[in-house]
Amino acid sequence: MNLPLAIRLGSTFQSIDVESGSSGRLVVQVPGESVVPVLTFLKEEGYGYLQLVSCVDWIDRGALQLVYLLSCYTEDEIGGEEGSQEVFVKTNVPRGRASVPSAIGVYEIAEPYEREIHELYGVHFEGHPRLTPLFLERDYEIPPFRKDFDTKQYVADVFDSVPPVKEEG
Amino acid sequence: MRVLWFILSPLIALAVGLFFLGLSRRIMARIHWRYGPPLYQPLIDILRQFTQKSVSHGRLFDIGIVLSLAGSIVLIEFLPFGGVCPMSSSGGMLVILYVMLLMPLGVALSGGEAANPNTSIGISRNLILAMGYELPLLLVLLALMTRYETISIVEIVSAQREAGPAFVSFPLVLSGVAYLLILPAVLGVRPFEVVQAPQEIASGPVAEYGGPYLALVTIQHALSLFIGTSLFVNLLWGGASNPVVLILKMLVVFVLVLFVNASFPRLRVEQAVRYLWRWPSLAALAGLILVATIGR
Amino acid sequence: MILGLLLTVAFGGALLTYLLGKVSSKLRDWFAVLVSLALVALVVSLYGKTLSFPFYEGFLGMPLTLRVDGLSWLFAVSASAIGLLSVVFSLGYMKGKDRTSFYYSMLLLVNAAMLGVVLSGDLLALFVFWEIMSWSTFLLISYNGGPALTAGMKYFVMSFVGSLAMLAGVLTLHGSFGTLEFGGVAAGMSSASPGYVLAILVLFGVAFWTKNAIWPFHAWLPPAHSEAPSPFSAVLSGILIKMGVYGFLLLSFVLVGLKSFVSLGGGSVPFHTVLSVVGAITILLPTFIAIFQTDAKRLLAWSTVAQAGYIILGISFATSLSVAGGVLHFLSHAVFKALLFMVVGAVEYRTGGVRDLDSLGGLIKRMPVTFVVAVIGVCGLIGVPLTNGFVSKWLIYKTLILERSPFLAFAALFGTWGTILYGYKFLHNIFLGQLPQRYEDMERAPFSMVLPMTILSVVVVLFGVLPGIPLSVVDTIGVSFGFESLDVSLWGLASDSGALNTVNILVAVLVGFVVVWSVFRSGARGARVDQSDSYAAGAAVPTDRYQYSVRFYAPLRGMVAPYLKDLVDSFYVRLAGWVGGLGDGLRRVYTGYVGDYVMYIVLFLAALIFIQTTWSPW
Amino acid sequence: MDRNELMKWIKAPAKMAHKYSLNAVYFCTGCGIIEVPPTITSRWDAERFGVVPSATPRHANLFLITGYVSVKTLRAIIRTYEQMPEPKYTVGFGSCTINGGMYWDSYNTIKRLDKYIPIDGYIAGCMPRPEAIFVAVTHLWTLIDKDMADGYKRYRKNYAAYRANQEMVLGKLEWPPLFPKETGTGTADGAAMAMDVASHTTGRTG
Repeated sequence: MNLPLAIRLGSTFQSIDVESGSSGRLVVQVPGESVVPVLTFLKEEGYGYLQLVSCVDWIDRGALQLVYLLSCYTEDEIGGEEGSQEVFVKTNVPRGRASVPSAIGVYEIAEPYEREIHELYGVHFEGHPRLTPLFLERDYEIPPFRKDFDTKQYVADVFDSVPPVKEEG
Repeated sequence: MRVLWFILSPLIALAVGLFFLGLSRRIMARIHWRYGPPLYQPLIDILRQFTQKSVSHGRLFDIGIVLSLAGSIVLIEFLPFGGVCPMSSSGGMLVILYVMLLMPLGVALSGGEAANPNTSIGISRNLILAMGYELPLLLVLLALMTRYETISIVEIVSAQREAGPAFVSFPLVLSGVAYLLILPAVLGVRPFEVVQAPQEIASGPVAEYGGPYLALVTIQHALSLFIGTSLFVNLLWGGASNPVVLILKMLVVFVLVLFVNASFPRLRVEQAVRYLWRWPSLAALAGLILVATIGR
Repeated sequence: MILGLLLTVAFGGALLTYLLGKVSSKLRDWFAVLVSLALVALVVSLYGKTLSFPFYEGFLGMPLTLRVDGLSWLFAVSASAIGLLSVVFSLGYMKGKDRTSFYYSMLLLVNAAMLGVVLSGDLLALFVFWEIMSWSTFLLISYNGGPALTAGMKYFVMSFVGSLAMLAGVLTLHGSFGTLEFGGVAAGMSSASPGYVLAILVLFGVAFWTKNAIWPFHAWLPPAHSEAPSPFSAVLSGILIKMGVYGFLLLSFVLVGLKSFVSLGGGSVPFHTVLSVVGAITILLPTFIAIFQTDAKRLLAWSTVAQAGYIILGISFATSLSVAGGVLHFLSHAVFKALLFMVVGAVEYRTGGVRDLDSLGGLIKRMPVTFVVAVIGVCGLIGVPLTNGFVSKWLIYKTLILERSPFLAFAALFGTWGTILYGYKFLHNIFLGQLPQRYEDMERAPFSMVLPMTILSVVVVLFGVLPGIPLSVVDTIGVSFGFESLDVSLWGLASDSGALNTVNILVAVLVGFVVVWSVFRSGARGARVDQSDSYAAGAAVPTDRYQYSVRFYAPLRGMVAPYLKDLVDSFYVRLAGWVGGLGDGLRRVYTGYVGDYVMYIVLFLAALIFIQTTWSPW
Repeated sequence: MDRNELMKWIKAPAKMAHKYSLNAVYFCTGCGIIEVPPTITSRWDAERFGVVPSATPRHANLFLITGYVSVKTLRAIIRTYEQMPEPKYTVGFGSCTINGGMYWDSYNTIKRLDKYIPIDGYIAGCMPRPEAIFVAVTHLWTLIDKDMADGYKRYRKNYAAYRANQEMVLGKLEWPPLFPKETGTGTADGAAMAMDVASHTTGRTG
């Protein structure tokens, strides 16, 4: 019996709500601690490919939203009537103490994405082998991609304070 | 008169070599459907490189490149230059073969001192490629030396003057074909430009050469173009009675090789050696066997 | 009398060194150097004399005589000179090692045995000294224990087979001619049938080829050289191998005589051409194997096998030029190979026993003198003009080409390019490239090591620039063999079909160098930078990871490696395994029950009776 | 090759040689590099002006900094610039090298490049077309003629200030100073300046 994926998901996990997003995609809202179980469930369902992990800073709601985009390339019908090729898994994390279990156990590919999010958003991923810096050369108190990071002030402090080279003599 | 040639022949060789270099850049540009630099561009490059101040990696780094250029100048003294050969009486073809290995060895020593993997990879490719074209080249030279029963290049040239160029006499036509097939490799031209590949190994052994070092390398490149073509013309096309005819013959051969340069991508080292050890070597071997058995 | 004195000094010195070692190591070291010095002086004083001196009667009723002539003088001088230099070298090398007095006495014993072999006047003395040389070499090869023991055992078994063949040869000669003295044997051999001469040649040849590590019998050399202590492998590779060459020269030109040696074998395939083909194979195969070695001493060992091919090719081609080239190449190879082994010894001494080509590099910054000496040695090995290797190879090539055998010449010439590849790999992986962090503060090689190396490198260049010096000695040897003399001039060969003139080349290279150097110095002069300021695509140079030396000729390896399996060596290993199995099978005969032994005796007696009664072949 | 060109060759051959043989470092620092391939190939052919791409900075005397410079690329640019033999010229493409351009408020790009390495000239345009590059080359010729293209001299003279600025943004550099003598005096105050800024944002050690 291949009940549509949305119903099966709803039945196996309690505190999640599933609705269909644009162009047949499924959007699954998940609480922080049950991200990994949902990902493993979807992986067994055939969504073997994690396209990306990204992060949105909802500063007014005081939350960082992590978005996992999964897709499946097998031919047979997976989800509901026309089969949803992609699934969004979203989870909200408090801005102050942002920490989520790492998805590397399920999808190896998540490693660089999580490193980048850690560097630019300051979200800590438990169980991540190396959360070392990836792009940035310098240290930042407030991770640069957060909305409360004031770039103009930072540029004034760091780059404009560098004196131009005066011509001696 | 001969003493004059001791000084004159390297200078003419340098002039001809630079002319070849400028011509090759011009012809390559024309084939690419663009104007290309003026013919005297290599001269400008050398003058610019001489006045630039670059770094040195140690005394061996300087001595190696100078030794290599001195080796090519000595080699030019051994080559007959249209009717006159400054150093004809001391060793003949064998010394030419051995001094020819002095050039890559000098660059190899100074490149090694530059302590850069690009140079080391370039040098190992240079030696492997040299071993690649050395096999057919040796077979061709041995066929010539056995055919004319001498190890002196001057006698090979004079023997060809009466009996006509070696390229057309029966057993040696195979050796001539083999030598022509490996000439791009001897000159280090495009299909076999694997040693100074700019994209892969930052121009190989010369990656660390700045100002004056680079000038010497450009001069060395010009001289080696001259040596490669003049050796081919002297050995297989009967040399020439006067320098002008020799240079014209060399020009024909060089332009022919340039078209090969323009139409082939760069090979990997093992592909180049696999090619060099297959058809050219078979032709050279057949030529040698024929010469050793029947060709008197 | 001088010969007798020489031998007593040599053998007595070896014994005394061991005893002095008990007293004080300093005294022993200087005594060893003194003895070697005395030997060199004595041998040099014998120049040009041909003496004979029966030094011991009563050995099976035959006198053991010593004899010196042009050929044996050349070998004696080079043996004693290189022996002296290696003793001086091991003063520094052996500091702090155990059993050094045993090492020094063995080294002097090997030196003495070599002099004995070379100066012996008859085949019996030759065989006696040959045996002493063999087992003392075994003791020295297995000096380091562990893998050196198996290498020594492999050497011992192969040279033992050779000695047995030689013993058989000596006995047959004694049986047929009654005397073992060279003159008598030569007289007898000239009247002997070609088949008999061929048999004698093969019998003695097996002994000399195993010692000289010619292609089918070369299996013992690479492990033996790389496991022996470096000063001794300098002697082993430089001189001790060449005792096979001396024996071969003695056999083919003195005993058998030139004319019959050349006309030997079937008309179409004369014996000496077969030998030169074997020589050519010995050049090519080991050269390619040497290219892919990663242990410095093993690379040099394979190169020794290859260079021995040149010598055999030269000698067995049997024209005046080629024999001169072969003997001269023996001399030059002895010099530059001993030099290269000493260089590896110096590097080993300073880096604490490391000789793996993959983990060294950049040592020119810490050991510049050793590098200069190594470059001269490698140039000699390759045969770059103005080194002694070039002169001897030039002679061999010229005669190979002019005597209408271009394929042998091709093998020799192509072998030279292989030599360039492994010669440059040896230099690059040890001395050039990035200096590893751990060798930052390594001091230079000690003076006791640098002195012998500089002397050898001076000899390499001197004989290259003025080849007349060694050529005149080699020419007298050629004349004593019955070849016509070469018109030797101080700086080369002034013969009609292409002369060699090294002074011209020297002048040309020097002038060219001076001109180019002045032009180069006219350009702007840059600052001297260290190895960290090198192009790394905009990044800083990582320490200890910016060196290309592992799998140095990887592209070539893919093409050539399948043909490089050492079939001969694997054959020997299988043979050893088979013999082991045979021995194991025989062991089962001894079951340990007395009853079985009684049964064997009864069966044996029954068989005897049966044969006696029913079948009498006589 | 008219008369006064010939006179120039006779009077100052070295300068002329530097003009007509510009080897450009083939190092894509920013988005402008997309304009360089058409410049050196058939349609526009920079080789007729003597401009040829070279594989290593050691062969080059022209450094084209094409477009914005991120903090990470600055480290490689400084390293490459210091490895080029003197005399060397640098040309900045577009406004990003002048004042940061459209990345003026980005946390990750360098705003005024000539605070860190000397620049001899800028080309306007985001990104300048090949014709603009040729105009720049001819302008560079006139600068060389008038001895105004002296970026490398300025770098040598004020090396202490340049080095201090570089270390202010990039933290400690892994390679020693290019002109140790000049920085002898400079390091003291350079370090002092760096300290107060460092308290605000610590420079990451390389």
